[in-house]
Amino acid sequence: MIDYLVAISIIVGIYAIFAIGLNLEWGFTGLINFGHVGFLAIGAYTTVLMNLSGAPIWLSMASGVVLAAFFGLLVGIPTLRLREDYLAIVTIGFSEIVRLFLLNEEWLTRGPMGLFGYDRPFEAMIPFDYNYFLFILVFGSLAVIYLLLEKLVHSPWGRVLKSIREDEDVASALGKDVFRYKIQALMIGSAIAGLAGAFLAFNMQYINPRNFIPMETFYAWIIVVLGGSARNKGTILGAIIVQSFYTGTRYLQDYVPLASHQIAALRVMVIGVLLVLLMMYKPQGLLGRKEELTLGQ
Amino acid sequence: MSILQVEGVVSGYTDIDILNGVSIHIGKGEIVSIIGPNGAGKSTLLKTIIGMLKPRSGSILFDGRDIAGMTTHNIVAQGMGFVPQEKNTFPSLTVMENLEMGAFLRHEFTDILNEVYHIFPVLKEKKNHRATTLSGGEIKMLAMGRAMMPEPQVLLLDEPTAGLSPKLREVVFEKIMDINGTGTTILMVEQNAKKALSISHRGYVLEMGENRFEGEGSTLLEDENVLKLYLGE
Amino acid sequence: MVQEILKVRDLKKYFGGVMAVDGASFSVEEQTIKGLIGANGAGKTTLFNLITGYYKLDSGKIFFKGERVEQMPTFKKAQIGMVRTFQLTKALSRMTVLENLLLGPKMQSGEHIRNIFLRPKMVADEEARIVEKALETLEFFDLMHMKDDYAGALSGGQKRLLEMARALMTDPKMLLLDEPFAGVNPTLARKLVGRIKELKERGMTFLIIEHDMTLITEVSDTLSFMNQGRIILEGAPEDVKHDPRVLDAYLGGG
Amino acid sequence: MLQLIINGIVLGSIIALAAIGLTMVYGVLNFANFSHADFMTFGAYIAFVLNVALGLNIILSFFIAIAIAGALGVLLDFLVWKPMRRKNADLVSLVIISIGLSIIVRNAIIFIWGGSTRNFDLPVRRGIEMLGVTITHNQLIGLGTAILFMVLVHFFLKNTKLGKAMRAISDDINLARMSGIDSDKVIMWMWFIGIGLAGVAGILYGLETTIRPNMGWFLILPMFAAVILGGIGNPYGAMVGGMIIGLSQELSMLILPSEYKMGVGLGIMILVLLFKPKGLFGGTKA
Repeated sequence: MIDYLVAISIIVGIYAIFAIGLNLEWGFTGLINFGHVGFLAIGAYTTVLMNLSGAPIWLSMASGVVLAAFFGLLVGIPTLRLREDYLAIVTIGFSEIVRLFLLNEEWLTRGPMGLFGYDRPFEAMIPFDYNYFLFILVFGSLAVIYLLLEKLVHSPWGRVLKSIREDEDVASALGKDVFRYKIQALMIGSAIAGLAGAFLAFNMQYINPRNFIPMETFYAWIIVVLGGSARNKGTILGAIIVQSFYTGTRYLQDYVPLASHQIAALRVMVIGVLLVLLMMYKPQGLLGRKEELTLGQ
Repeated sequence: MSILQVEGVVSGYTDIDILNGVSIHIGKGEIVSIIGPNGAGKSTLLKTIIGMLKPRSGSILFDGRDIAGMTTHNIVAQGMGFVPQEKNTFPSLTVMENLEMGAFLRHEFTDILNEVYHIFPVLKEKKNHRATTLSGGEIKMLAMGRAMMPEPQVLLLDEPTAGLSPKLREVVFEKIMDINGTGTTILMVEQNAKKALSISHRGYVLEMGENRFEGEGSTLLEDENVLKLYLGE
Repeated sequence: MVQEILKVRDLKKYFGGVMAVDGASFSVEEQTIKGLIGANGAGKTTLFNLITGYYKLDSGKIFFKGERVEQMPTFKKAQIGMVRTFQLTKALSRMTVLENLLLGPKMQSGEHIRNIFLRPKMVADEEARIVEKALETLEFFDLMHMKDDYAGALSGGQKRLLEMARALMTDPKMLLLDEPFAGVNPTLARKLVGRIKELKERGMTFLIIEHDMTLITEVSDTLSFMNQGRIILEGAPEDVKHDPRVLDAYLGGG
Repeated sequence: MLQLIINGIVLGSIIALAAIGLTMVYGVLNFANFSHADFMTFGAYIAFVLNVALGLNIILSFFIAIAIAGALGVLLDFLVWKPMRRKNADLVSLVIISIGLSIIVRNAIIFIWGGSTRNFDLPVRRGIEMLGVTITHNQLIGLGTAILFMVLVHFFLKNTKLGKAMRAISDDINLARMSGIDSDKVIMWMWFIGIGLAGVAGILYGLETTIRPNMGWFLILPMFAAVILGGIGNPYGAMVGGMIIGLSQELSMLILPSEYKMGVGLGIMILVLLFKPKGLFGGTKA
């Protein structure tokens, strides 16, 4: 039972890390990144590929994080000066191209067959069930990221991000280089997604392009919106709720007369319905303040 | 009897009241001008009458019916027309299509179309041109023509001469009189107060969202207080 | 000796064939207050947008402190001391009133990620100074009691004050105010006039669009009158006000 | 080469047809509707059910399916978009809601019909060969139908009162209201026609290829590329844009592996955004 809880918690932790990066971009800065999963994929594949080609696992992870941030920069440069919804279209396209690349460049990624047989940090040195160590590693990282982000968003730097979310004309009238801050937010958010990707690879021990479909991005969105955007605590809460829902409904097919593909579709549909209803009736999420809603309309 | 009667209207944008209880009335067939310094709430008054802004209190009686709070297209259907100061034509539509849109609620509009062409011959000449290709003066004509198409009982004009050269202003004022000549009641907001009042039957002066003065056009302009209002002495 | 802090030469801007600003030229001398008046649609706000870089100009030159700035992005102009407020107030709604003000000061060390982690003491000390200054400013603008409220919850007049307070927090060399008194109650408006004059004495320059003739006359050293996209008259407020051309434009030449 | 051009024109005409509704919604309601392409899929499945499961004639199935797709568009306007308009919702909320709808529609299709690919019940006929290129029978039908519908759209926008009102609303919704146009009603029709056309495109695409749950989703990016290329809110621009995207995607196969076709549309879109943000033919929104 404990083993099972640990296994589930690791997934919660990975999604929380993945989504907390998005919260920096969307919740605090107002960037609509619909391609977050692309950075997750870059993090995962870079870590694995580096390691398989002989690099130590820590260096591999670091490369994954750095490369994800670099692609954040690459995507941001042409799009962050444009209207906010264009970023949504371009990022979703970007993440699909990443996925197509992983699927088709078999010389590098073995395509749909995926990759396995790579190291996990300290795996040889852990005398007990590795999952316990991974649990500590993931939640330790989540805690560190959470604290760093809290420090950042409550600093003058975070204040500028929020002002950009509210009205970037004001930010520039006050002398803030809006573009630079947006790029920074996107790069940091992408780096965090990259780290989540590395953990995802460690947890699954086998990665393939099917792990990185666009729907993964929207799991992060529902987590952020459900918890309350610009609330890092809310994001963690959102990750717990969404994962509980997934776990809780996993054994549904034992009780309802539906085929497994139907149950899978139903579960995703619930996520979609939840997203629509939240945006329509409770856009502040669970931990957001109600009075925010009526403002500025 | 007044065709349009505004009583104690309070209105404005989300967090600011611009009108703090304005009352005006317009008789059938009149030309009435509303003048006043910038920011007095003149345009807000027109937007409230046409239903783009919902009055917070007060009543607007149009031909005896209270139209306060109705949707814009319903108020237009009741017989009110409006020419905004800006954004008053459909740029990608042709002149003819603009006029047709004006007559959206009508089935038959040949007669009124001919009348509009008669008052504004330039529109007939350019009927197949897209509105974006018109000059500033022609756009004003088209805007007025579009608003005439439903044959409204009352036509509201928001700064009809703003941004026009003195010569064109004259033309526009003449056209306004022509439109009035067809039996249409006119309520206009104008910065060009002297000229506007000179062609009006009556006028109102607004200041800070309230009525200040009211009277016949010619007498208002000779009023010392009106001048002071404008120049803040 | 008097220095021109802002010099605008032959500025032009068209919107789809319609001339909004048609060759406007004027200068503002350092440590003065210039009022900009004119009818609706005369091009005043467009002129502000051109000077501060929100619109690209079609032709003309802008000098700020002797330097050509027409190509300079808005945020850089703000950094060298040219700061504006907006006609339609732009409160940062989902930030508190205090946060709005704290945003003002330029070049805060805490706006750089590395300082936050490497020099926390410096950032904290600076923040403390900024908070202190912000509280003083809030006190003056009668907004102290709302400091922890969301800015979106303020009334229209209060938002205007907030915006001016926030702009002052940047320590600007020159402040461009777009209708700063609209919606502000008369007592406070008088107080603002006093404050603006005081700031001028301390070296600040102002360019103010305003339609309340009494207040603008009271506060300005010189008035510029704009009509149909051009500055057609400049001078002492009393002279400008009584010029027949101004009277004509406001009441119509007939 | 010539074969690629033919394929490109066929694909382009399908994208063009679907992009008309997308651009109209973008222009009038001012948000990027990510669920639009899933209604293509929806239309194709309805036609499939009518044609294969119920055994109706393909042409009859086609028209009923379009009507049902259009009606679903109207229903969603009533349930979702209209209440959001009343609230003056910001465009970001609308975009996120559209993602939610896209997820719902796609998975509802999987729920009902499963994830496997389907085909219409049509007799297989030999393609026509000319100048060394083959045009399949289905391609011919697809192209013909798409062109027919585009001509109908043109006729509708130019010559009917409702069509002109749609263009008017796209230009300036406030002025339209001041002209006595009931904007909610026209917008309702716009959803009917826009989603209906997406349904047409979906059926044709299903005819061309196969029917599968994510067939539409994979076309959403080329559709956005077409919309942005043609200028947001400009239905004619969307038609031309769709053709350009379809052609360049197919022709890209001369130099790129076919798997990256989708990236071509994205690349063109980014270039347009950077250098001509109003699109090639000007739209109603910047």
